[in-house]
Amino acid sequence: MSEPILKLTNIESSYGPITAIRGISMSVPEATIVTVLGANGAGKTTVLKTISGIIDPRKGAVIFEGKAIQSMDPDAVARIGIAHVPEGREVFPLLTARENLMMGAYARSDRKGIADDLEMVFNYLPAVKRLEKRTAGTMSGGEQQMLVIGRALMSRPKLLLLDEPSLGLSPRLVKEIFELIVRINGEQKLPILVVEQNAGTALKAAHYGYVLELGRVVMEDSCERLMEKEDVREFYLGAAPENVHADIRLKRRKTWQ
Amino acid sequence: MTELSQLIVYGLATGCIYSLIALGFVLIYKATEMVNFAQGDLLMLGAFVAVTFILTLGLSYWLAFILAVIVMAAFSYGLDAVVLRRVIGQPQFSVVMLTIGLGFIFRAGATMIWGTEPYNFPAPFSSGVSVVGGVVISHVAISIVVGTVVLCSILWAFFRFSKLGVAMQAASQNQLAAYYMGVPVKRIFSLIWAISGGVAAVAGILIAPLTLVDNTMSMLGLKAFAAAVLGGFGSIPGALVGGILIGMIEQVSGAYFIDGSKDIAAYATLLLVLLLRPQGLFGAVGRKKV
Amino acid sequence: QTRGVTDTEVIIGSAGDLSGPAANNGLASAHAMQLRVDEINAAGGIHGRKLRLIVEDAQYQVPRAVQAANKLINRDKIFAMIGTVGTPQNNAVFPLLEQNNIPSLFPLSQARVMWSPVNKLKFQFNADYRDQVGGAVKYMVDQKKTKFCAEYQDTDFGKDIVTGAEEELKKAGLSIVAKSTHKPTDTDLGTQMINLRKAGCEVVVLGTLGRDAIIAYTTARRAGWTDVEFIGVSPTYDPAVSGVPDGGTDGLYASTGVWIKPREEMPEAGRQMFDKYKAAYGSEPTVSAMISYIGIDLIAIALEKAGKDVTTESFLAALESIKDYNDAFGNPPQNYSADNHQGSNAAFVTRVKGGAYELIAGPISHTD
Amino acid sequence: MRFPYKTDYGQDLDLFKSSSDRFWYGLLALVLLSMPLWVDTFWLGEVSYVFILGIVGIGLMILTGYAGQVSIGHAAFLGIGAYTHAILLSMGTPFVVSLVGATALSTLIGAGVGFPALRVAGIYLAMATFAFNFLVEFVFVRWESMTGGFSGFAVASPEFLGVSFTSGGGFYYICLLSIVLAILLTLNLLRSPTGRALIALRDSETAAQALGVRLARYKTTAFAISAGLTGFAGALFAHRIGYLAPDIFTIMFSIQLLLMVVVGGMGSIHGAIFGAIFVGALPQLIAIMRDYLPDSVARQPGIEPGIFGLLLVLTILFEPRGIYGRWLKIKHYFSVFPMHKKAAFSRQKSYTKSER
Amino acid sequence: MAIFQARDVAIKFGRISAVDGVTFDIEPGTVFTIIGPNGAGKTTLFNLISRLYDTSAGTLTFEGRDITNLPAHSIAGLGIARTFQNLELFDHATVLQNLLLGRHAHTRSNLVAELLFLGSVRREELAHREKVEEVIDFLNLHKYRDSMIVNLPYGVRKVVELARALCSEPKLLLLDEPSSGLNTEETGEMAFWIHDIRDRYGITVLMVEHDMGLVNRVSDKVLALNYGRVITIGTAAQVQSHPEVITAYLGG
Ligand SMILES: Nc1ncnc2c1ncn2[C@@H]1O[C@H](COP(=O)(O)OP(=O)(O)OP(=O)(O)O)[C@@H](O)[C@H]1O
Ligand SMILES: Nc1ncnc2c1ncn2[C@@H]1O[C@H](COP(=O)(O)OP(=O)(O)OP(=O)(O)O)[C@@H](O)[C@H]1O
Ligand SMILES: [Mg+2]
Ligand SMILES: [Mg+2]
Repeated sequence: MSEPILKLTNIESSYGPITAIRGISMSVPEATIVTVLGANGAGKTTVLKTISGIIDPRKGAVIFEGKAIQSMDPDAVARIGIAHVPEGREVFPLLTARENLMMGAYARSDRKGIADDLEMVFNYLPAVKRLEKRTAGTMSGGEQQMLVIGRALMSRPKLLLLDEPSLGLSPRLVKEIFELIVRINGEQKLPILVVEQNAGTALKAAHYGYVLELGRVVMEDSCERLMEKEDVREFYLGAAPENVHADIRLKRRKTWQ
Repeated sequence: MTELSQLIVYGLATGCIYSLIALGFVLIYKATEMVNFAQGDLLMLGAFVAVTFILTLGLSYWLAFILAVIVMAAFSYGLDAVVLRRVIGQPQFSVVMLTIGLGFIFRAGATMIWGTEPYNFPAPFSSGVSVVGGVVISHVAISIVVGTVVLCSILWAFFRFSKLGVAMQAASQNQLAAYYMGVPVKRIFSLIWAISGGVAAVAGILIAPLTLVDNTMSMLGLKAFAAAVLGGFGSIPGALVGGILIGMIEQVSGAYFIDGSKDIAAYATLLLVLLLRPQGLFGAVGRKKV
Repeated sequence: QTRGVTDTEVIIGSAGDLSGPAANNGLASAHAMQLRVDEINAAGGIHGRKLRLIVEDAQYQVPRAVQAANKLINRDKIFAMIGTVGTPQNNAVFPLLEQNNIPSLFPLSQARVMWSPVNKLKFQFNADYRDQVGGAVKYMVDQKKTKFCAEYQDTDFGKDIVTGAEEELKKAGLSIVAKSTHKPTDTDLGTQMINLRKAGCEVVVLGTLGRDAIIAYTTARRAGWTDVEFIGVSPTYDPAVSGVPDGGTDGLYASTGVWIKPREEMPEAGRQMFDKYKAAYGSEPTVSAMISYIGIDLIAIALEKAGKDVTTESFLAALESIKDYNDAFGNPPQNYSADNHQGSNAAFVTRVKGGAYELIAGPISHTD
Repeated sequence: MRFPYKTDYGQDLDLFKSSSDRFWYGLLALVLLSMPLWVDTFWLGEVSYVFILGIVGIGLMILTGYAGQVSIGHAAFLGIGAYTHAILLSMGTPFVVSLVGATALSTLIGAGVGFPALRVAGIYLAMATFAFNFLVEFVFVRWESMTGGFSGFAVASPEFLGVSFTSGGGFYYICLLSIVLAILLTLNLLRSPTGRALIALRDSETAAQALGVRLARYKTTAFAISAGLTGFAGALFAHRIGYLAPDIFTIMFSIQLLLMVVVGGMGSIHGAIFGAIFVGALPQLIAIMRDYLPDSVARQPGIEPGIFGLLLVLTILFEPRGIYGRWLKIKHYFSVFPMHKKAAFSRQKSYTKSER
Repeated sequence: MAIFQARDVAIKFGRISAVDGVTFDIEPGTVFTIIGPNGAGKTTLFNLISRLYDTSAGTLTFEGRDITNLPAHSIAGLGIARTFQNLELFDHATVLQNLLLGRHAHTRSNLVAELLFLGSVRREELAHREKVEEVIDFLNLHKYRDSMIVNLPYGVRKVVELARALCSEPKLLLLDEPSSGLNTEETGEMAFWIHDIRDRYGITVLMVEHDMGLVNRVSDKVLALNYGRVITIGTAAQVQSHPEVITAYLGG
C-alpha cells in the first residue's frame, strides 16, 4: 500500500495546562474513509483541530502528503487541501447562505470549477438551495449544519475532516449525508476522516476506525472487525440488553480503562 | 432661504469630515470587529507626513498627497503586522485598549518628531470660493465632500462585491471559520489596517487646510465616533449618512435653537436614535438565534 | 530652614505641559525658564545658591496637575511654583500651594483669578485676558466702532474675554449686541458667522485660540463678510495664525500683553536671548517663552533682594517691592506693591499684514 | 498545588478560602494601616488617589467585568458625585451626610442610564454612555448657579465631627476605609444571587431570561451600583482635586477609567485594584523616573505619555487578559514550585467570534 | 386536564412562516416529543413557549393560565424550564454557578441583605446549594463542579444544561435535542434520566429529538411537524408509519 495521505505520529495536544490528547498515532490512507469513535471528552475534536492547525501540538508530527504541517497556520493548512467541517456549526452569521458557500471556495480561482461545485452542492443538499439568500445566522441548527458541510465541499479538498456531521440532522438527512460521504469518496477518491457519535452509521460507511478514550487510541481496526468487538457493540452500538428499570442500572464498565 | 442653503452647505462639509473619519472606524470594525481608538491619531500622523512632504521636502501637493497615503497605508500595515497581530483572538476589549495605548505613543511620537508648533497647510484650493445663488461654497469643502463620497462608494463596492471584501467580513464574523476556509486572517487584518490608514491620511490631508496641523487634530475622532454609531457601526453608507446627518443637525440647531445647543445636538440625536433604533440607522440587527 | 532653599540650591517647580493640547505653550515656557536658570547659574547663582528648576508634565489634565503638584510640593519640596499651565489646573493646584505657603508665580494662564483678588502668594505680571480685551475694545471704540459682537470658546477662557469686553464697553455706554460660542475642537463656525452677520456686527471680539480664530476669520471673509473687524487676544497672537498661506488671515487683529518687537527695536539682552533660544531649540521664542523667561528673572531679582537668609515671607516682600522693572524685551515697565500683584496691564493692538503681526497701537492701559 | 479541603457547603461562601489567604490579607491590612507611620505625605497622597480610582475601578468592574455592560461615560458619574458632594458641603451639609447624598444621587442617575441599556447593547451601549458623558459635561458647564460653570469652584476640605482631614494621614484613612468597605460590599454582592445574575447577563441574556433573570432589573441594578460607587469615589475625588471644573470629567478621563478594568483584568476585583495602580500611580512613577534620566531624554516633549502608552501596549501584548491574569500565573508558579510546567503558561491560539 | 396547551400558534419571520397554526395538548406526567425535518419550526416553537419570540397568532396555556403575553423572565417562575439546541451556558462561570443560577427563580433575598451578606442570605444560599447538590448527584456531575464551562467537552455541557434546567424544579421541562452530540452509551443514559425525570420527579417533558431510538424509548406521545404545520400526533409507532413523516423526515 502507498504512503497514507495523512499521518499522525505520537501527537500530544493540550489546552493550557489540560492535556486533551496524549500520544495519538493514526493515519488516513488514500481514498479511504476513516472514522474516530469515542466518548465525550475523549479528544476527538482535539485531534481534528490539531490536524488543521487550530491547536499546535505539544509533541509529535502531523504529516500530510509527506510534509510536516503541525506548526502551520490554519489558513495555510486549508489552502494545501484539508477541509474541515468543525463541531458546532461555525457559519458566518451575517453573510447569506450563498456567500457562506462561496467563502468555501475562497482559496480557489477557477470560476468554472466553482460554479460547477456550487451546482453540485445544491444538488446534494437541495435544502441549502432553498435558503440561498437567507442570512446564515437566522437558520435552524440543522440548516446551518448542512450549510457548513456544503461549504467544506466547495473547497474541493484533498482531505475532508468531518466533526460530527450528523449533529442535529433529521434521520433522513443523516442517511443522506452518509450516502453522500460514501458517494464522494467513491466518485472522487476523496479520503475522509470522520468523527461521529452515531457509531453504527459511521462504522457502516467507513473502512477503518479508531476508538479513543481519555486522549488515547485504545482500539483500531477495520470497521467490520470493530463492529464485531464486544465493547464496541455495547458502548457504541447500544447492543447490550436494555435495562428498562432504572434502579437496576448497574452497568458494566468499559474493560480498557 | 439662502441662509438655510448656506447652512446646509456648511453642514454637508463638516458632516463629510465626520464621515471621512468615521469611515476609518467602520472599516476596521467591519473587518475585525474592533474599535480603533487610534483612528484620530492616524489622521494626525497622515497630516503631519503630508506636512513633511510639502513643507520640508518641497514636493507638490498632489505628489505629497499620494505619497502620504502610501506611507500611512504601509505604516498601518506594519502596525498590524508587528503589534496588533499578536493579540488576534484575544478579548476584543484588550485589543481596543491596545489602540488607546498606541494613540498615546503616536501623539508622543508626533510631538517628538514634528514638535509642538502648529503647521499651516497649503493646499491648491485652500482659499478658493465659489458663490452659487448667494451661497458661498469654499473649494476646500468641495474637495472634502467629493473625496468622502468617492471613497465611501469605492469601499462600499469593495466590501459588497469583491471576494476579498466578503472575506474580510467573514473573518470578522467568525475568525475560526474563516481560518478553516483558508482565509489568511492575519494578512487580511493587516490589509484592512492599511486601507484604514490610507483613509485616515486622506482625511487628514483634506481637513488640514481647515485647521492647523498639530497634535490636537487627533481629537477630531470623537464626533466622528458618534457619526459612525449613528449610521450603524460597521456600515459604510451608515458612516456617510451618519456623518452628514450630524453635520446638518449641528448647523441647524446652532442657528435655530439656543446658543450652545450645537455642541450637544450630535450626542442628543445619537441617544435618541439609539433608543428608537438600537443598532443605528444602517446597522445589522444582531439577534443571536438560539 | 526655608523649604526649598538649601545651602547650595533654591528649588523652583513648574506644573507645566510637555504634551497634550497646550504642549506648545508649556514647552516654550519650560525651554525659556531653563535658559534663564542656566544664565543665572552660570553667573554664579544668587547669594551662592544655584537655581534648580523641576518641570512636570501635567498634560493639560487637572488630575495630573494635582499629582504633579503633590510631587513638587511633598517630594521635591519646592520653594516656589511658576508657570503652571491652564486655569482649571491652577485653580486646583493653588489650594495645595496655599496649605504649604508656597508662592504661585506667573502662571501660563492670563485669567483674572490668577492674581485678583490679591492673595499674598499669587503673582502675575502682564495684562490678563480682560486687560487685553479691554485694551482692544478701547482701541476699537476710539475707532468709532459701536456694534460689538463676541465669538468665543465655551470655556472659562472664553467667558473671561466676554466679561472683559462687556466691562470695557459699559464704560462707553455700549454692550455686546450678539454672542455665540463654539467648542475648542470645532472645525466649522459657519452657523456662528451667519448669526453674527445677521446681527450686523462691526467688531467681533474673538475668545479663541489659534485654530478657531483662523476658522472664524476665514469663514467670514470667504462668505464675503468684509465690513467687520475681528480681534482676538494673546493666544491668537501667534505666528501660526499670521502665517496662514495666501494671506488668509490678513487684516485680523490681535491684542496682547507681551508684544514681540522687531529685532532691531529690541534691547540687546532680548536679542541675545532670542538667538540663544533659537540655537538651542530651533524655533523662535513665543509669548509664553518670554513670559516665563521674565518670570524666572523676577524670581531671581526678588531672591537677590531678600538676601542670604531668604524666607518665603521675605521673598514675597521683595517681590512686592519691585518697581519700574524693565524686562529684556522692552515691554512696558512693571510695578508691584502690597495691594497690586499684577506687574502691568498694558496691552498692544496688532494686526496681520503680509504673514506677520504688526503693531497698530499700544501700549494701551484700559484703566487709564 | 494546594487544594483547600472542604468539609461543608458554607466554605464556598466564605470570603477567605484558606488560612493562608487570611494571613496574607491580614498582613496587607497591617501594612496599609501603618502606612502613615513610615511613608511621607507625597506617597500618602498618591496611595489615596489609587484608592479613589480603585473604588471607581470596582464600580466599573461590576458593570463591565461582571455584567458585561460597557460604559465609556463613567467620568460623568464621577463628576456627578464630586459636584453633588462639593455643592452639599458648600451648603453646610455635614461631611458624611453629603457623602451619602452624592452616592445616592449618582445611584439614581445610574439607574436612569441603565434604562436605555435594556434596548441598546454592545458598542451601541458604549456610545450611548459616551453621549451621556457629553451631556453631563454640558450640564456642568451650563448650570452655572450650581456648578460655577466653567470657572468651577473650590471644594471645602473634609471635616468630620469638627476634625479636619485635609492632612495626608486623615484623608488617607478615609480613602482606605472607603475602599475596604467598597470591596467588602462588592464581594458580598458577587457571592449572592445578584452577583450570579450579573454574570448570567454577561454570558447569555437568553439563558438568563429563561431562568427567570429580569434583564431590566439587573441591568439597572448593575448600572445603579456601579454609578453609586463611582459617585462615592467622586466625592472623595473632589477633595483630592480640591477644585472642580467641567473639563476634568471628560470623555478622555472616562476612557482612562475603562482602561483600568481592562488592564487590570476583566472580571476580578483584584483586576480593578491593579488597574487603579496602573492608571493612578504609573504616570507619577514615570514622572519620578524622568528625574533620573539624562536631560536629553527627560526633556523630550511627550516623553511621559509616550512611556505610559508604551507600557500600556506592552502590558496588553504580554498579558491580554490583564495584570490579574499574570498575577494568577505567578501565584500558580509558586504554588506548584518546583513542579511547574512551562506549557501551562504558553499562550494558545485563540479565535473570536462576532456577538452580532 | 392538560398541563400545557397550544392553540393555533403561529409566527412569521418576514415572509417565512416558521410556525403556522400549531395546536396540541400535553398531559401531565408524560413525555411529549416533537419531531420534524430540519427547519420545521421545532426550536421556534420552544422559543415561543419560553416567550423569547412573540407569537403572531394563537394562545399558549400553562396550567390553565394564558402565558401568551407574559414577559420571558416570568416563565421560569411558573415552572417551565428549558435547554437550548446550541447550548446557552454561562461560559465564563463554573458549573456550580451555572446550576445555582438555575435556582434563580426561587431566590428571595433583597439587594440590601445581599450587600451585607446577612445570615438570611447565607442560609438561603445553603438551601439552594442542597438542591443543586441533589441534581449533581442525579446527573453525576461531581467531578466538574468547579470547572469553567469553556473547558468542558460538548457532551458534559449538554448534561450541565439539563442539570441547570432541573435545578429550577420545573413542572414542564423543554428539551431541545437532548441526545445530539452524545454517543450511544450516553444517549442510553439520557433515556434513563428522562424516565427518571418523569417518573421520579413527576416532571412533564416536552422534547425535540432526531434520534428515533430515544424517541421510541421515552415518548408517550409524538407530534410531527413540517414547514411549521402539524402533520400528525399519536404514539411513536403511529407517527412513524405516517407516509408524510416517512418521506419528509425518516427517509424511505
Ligand atoms: N477550550 C478548551 N479549554 C480547555 N479544555 C478543553 C477545551 N476544549 C476541550 N477541552 C478538554 O479537552 C478534552 C478533549 O476534548 P474534545 O473536545 O477533543 O473531546 P471530544 O472527544 O470531541 O468530545 P465531544 O464528543 O464531546 O465533542 C476534554 O476533556 C475537554 O475537557
Ligand atoms: N430569528 C429568525 N429569523 C428568521 N428566520 C428564522 C429565525 N428563527 C428561525 N427562522 C427560520 O424558521 C425556520 C424554523 O427554524 P427552527 O429553528 O425552529 O427549526 P427546527 O425545527 O428547530 O430545525 P432543526 O431541527 O434544524 O433545529 C427555519 O427555516 C429558520 O431558518
Ligand atoms: Mg467533539
Ligand atoms: Mg432546532
